[in-house]
This record gives sequence, C-alpha cells and structure tokens, in this order.
Amino acid sequence: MIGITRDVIDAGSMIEAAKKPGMGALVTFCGVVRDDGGVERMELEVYEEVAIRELEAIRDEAMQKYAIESVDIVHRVGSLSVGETILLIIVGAGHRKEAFAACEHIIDRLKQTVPIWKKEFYRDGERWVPGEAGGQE
Amino acid sequence: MIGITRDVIDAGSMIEAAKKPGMGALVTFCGVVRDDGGVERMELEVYEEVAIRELEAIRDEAMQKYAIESVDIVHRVGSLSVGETILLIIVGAGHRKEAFAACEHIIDRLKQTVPIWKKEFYRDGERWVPGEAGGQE
Amino acid sequence: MKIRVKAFARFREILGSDLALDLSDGATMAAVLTTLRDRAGDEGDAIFDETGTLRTHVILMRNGRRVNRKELDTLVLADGDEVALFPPVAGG
Amino acid sequence: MKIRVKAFARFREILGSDLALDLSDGATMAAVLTTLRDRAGDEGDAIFDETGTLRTHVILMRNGRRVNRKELDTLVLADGDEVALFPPVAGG
Repeated sequence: MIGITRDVIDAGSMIEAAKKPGMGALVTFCGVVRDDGGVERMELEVYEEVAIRELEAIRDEAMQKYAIESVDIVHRVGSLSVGETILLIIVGAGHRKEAFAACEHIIDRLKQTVPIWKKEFYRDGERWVPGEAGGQE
Repeated sequence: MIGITRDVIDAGSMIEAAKKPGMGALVTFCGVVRDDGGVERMELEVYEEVAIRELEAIRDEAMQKYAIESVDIVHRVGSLSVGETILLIIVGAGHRKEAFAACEHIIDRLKQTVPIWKKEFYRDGERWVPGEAGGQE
Repeated sequence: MKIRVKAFARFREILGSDLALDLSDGATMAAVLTTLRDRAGDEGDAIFDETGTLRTHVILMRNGRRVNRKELDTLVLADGDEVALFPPVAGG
Repeated sequence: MKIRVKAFARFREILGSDLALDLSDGATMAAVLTTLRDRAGDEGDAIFDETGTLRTHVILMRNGRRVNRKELDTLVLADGDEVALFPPVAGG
C-alpha cells in the first residue's frame, strides 16, 4: 500500500497486512516527530498527486533493484505532536539483508524526491525544515 | 524491553512503547515463519536463562557501539504457524543511519549467540534448522 | 487561458496555495514567472534573485513534471495547465 | 553429588531435556561426557565422534558459561552444577 494520510498511522496492523507466506523478514522504518531543541509540534504539507506518483516510483524501483516481496509506504501530513509517526515504510523479503538494504534505500530516496514539507513549531517561533536534497537538476 | 515469550508478539504496541521524545527514527526487524518449500509450522525451543543474558549483552553492546536511544528485543518460542512473528527488534535513535546499522548488527549477533533452535514441520517430515554460526570457539 | 499555480511550504506563504492566473494564449512559463514575481513583491526574494531569475534551489513543475530552466522561454502553456513551485522537499 | 544436564534441540531428542546425574565427588567434565555418551548409545553419533570425543560443532556450558575443550579433563564439577549441551544456535 502506498498512501498519504491525515490519520494516525497504525504500525501493527500495517505490518500484519504486509505479511505474505514467502516472507521471512520485514524491516520497518518509522519516522517520528522528534523533540529537537524544544519542538512542540509539526505541520506537514504535501503536493499530493505528485507525492503519490513519486512514492509509487520509489516502490517500483526498489522492487526491481532488490530481491524483496513487498513495499508499503504511508506518509502522514497535517498537524503532528512530538512522538507521533510521520512515516512508515515496510519492506518484506525472503531474507533480511535485502529487506534492510531496500528499506534504507527507500527512505533515502523519499527524502530526496517526494514533495512533502515540514514546519516545526517551538514555544517562541517556527521554522521550515530545510530539505536534504539539492535544488533543481 | 528484552524478553522471551510464548505469546503472540504485538509489533504495534511495542513500537509505541519504544518511542521517546528524542527519537526521530525507529527501525524494526520482524522475523516471520516463512513458507519455505512446504513448511507448515515451526517449533522453537530456548535455553532461557542464557538466552536472556545474551540478548541483554547484545543490547548493551549495541547501545555502546551506536548513537542510539533504545533497543527492544522479544523472541517467541513454542509452536508457530507460517506468517507468525518469531522475533521483533526495535531500535530507536535520533537519526536513521544509526538505527538501521544497529538493528542489522543486532539480528546478525542474535543469530550467532542466542541459544534458540527451530524445528520445521512439513506435511511429510521435519528437520532442525541448521544454525548460521560455526561451532565452539 | 486559465493557468493554476500551486505553491508549497514557504512559497505558499508568499504566493498563496492555489492561484488561478488568466494569461493570454501562447504565454510561456517565463511569463507565468514574471506574473508571480510581480504578485510576490518584496517577499519574492525567497523565490527570485535580484535579477528576477528563479533561484537555483526552486523546483518548478508543469502538470506534475519538472521543468528544465533552459525551457522557460520556449515552453508555451496550454489552457488548464497546472504550474507548481516549491523549495527542496523535506519529507520523511 | 548431583549434576543437572540440559540438552537442547536434536541433543534433547537424544538425551532428554533435563537429566539429573549422580556422580562421585571430584568428577570432571570429561566424566560427565563419558556418562552422557553411554546413555546416548548409537544415537550419540550426532554428539560424539567415533573416538568418543565431543564433535567440534557441539557447544558445552557449565552454569551458563561456555566450557573450553582444553579444560574437559581438569574442570572439576561441584554439587548442583548445571551442564548444558547443544548444537549451533538457530534463532531469529
């Protein structure tokens, strides 16, 4: 499943739903709102049509590149508090090495290409989180 | 939390319980009974006192070696069906690179040192799964 | 013709999230940017440099596809096109 | 003195999961292994080689700590000690 949601992400049910008989390993990445120097909450916005298309492209690329069985990615947007799940990536595979490599590849790619932005709110201010990626190619 | 259990492992509640304010990333490894050439179920047995001690040693070693905030490991034993979770490892960290590296290190170590064994049951037979580790040092 | 402009993050705060521009037929992407620069006023410094050129880190799309800087003057838009403008992404 | 022996996985199927051995005071680990070899009979081939030596892949513990092969003849057990014997681990 690939999705953008405004609701709480339920890691447990997504992991259960991802399981298939041929899988021996599921590696999950869960991104969480971090209390980074006094962050109280975060607002995330998305260019949704493009974000979905990019997430699907990242999934398809990972499925081609690694010996894995499944990729699920759900990204939350809207207003989130410290400790809430921003993002869940689940990679299922026969064996663990491929699952780890693919999951890490997916989060690296996601941070470069998926049009989502975060604004952090502090007690006394706010700031847009700078992207990891460079500018226009 | 470090534990050996005979009950179903609930990944969702373990992930929520692992969260702390300083964490931005949680990487989870979930080992699952794989339908490998007709496996129907698996029986796992453990040398429990030694397994707990080894798991604690692996956690402590990972906490020293990597810039991470937490390690949780729960391993199930008893009779498990295809698709059931054998093992859940959760590593929480400020940043993702360390969480991925530590989680993969932990599962590699666990397979070498923790006294747990698996017997696979097929329609027409059974076999002890050979360990990944070598023999006595 | 009608062109929709979507801006995100800091650029949304400057330009608004969803603008409808009414441009003459045959308008190029460069013409859209000139219109946006005029709307943004002083705040447009985050998007355009002192010569009025799009800053290098700005990402520009037409109908969900990236637009190359070399095409700005030659890319002719069509009625109903969606132009998007945003800073480097920061999801995950 | 009483020595508990725990065996796991295939070795449990051969020796049983939890044996109580009654040995004379001053018995060494080597003496425990001789007793186990006699109990195992033909099935003991999985644990002992044709000369009666513990196979190299077998892991041997005393009170939860690995025992080095060089110590077998010199390691004197104490009443209540727990000896464990198992094949390479396969958890995860």
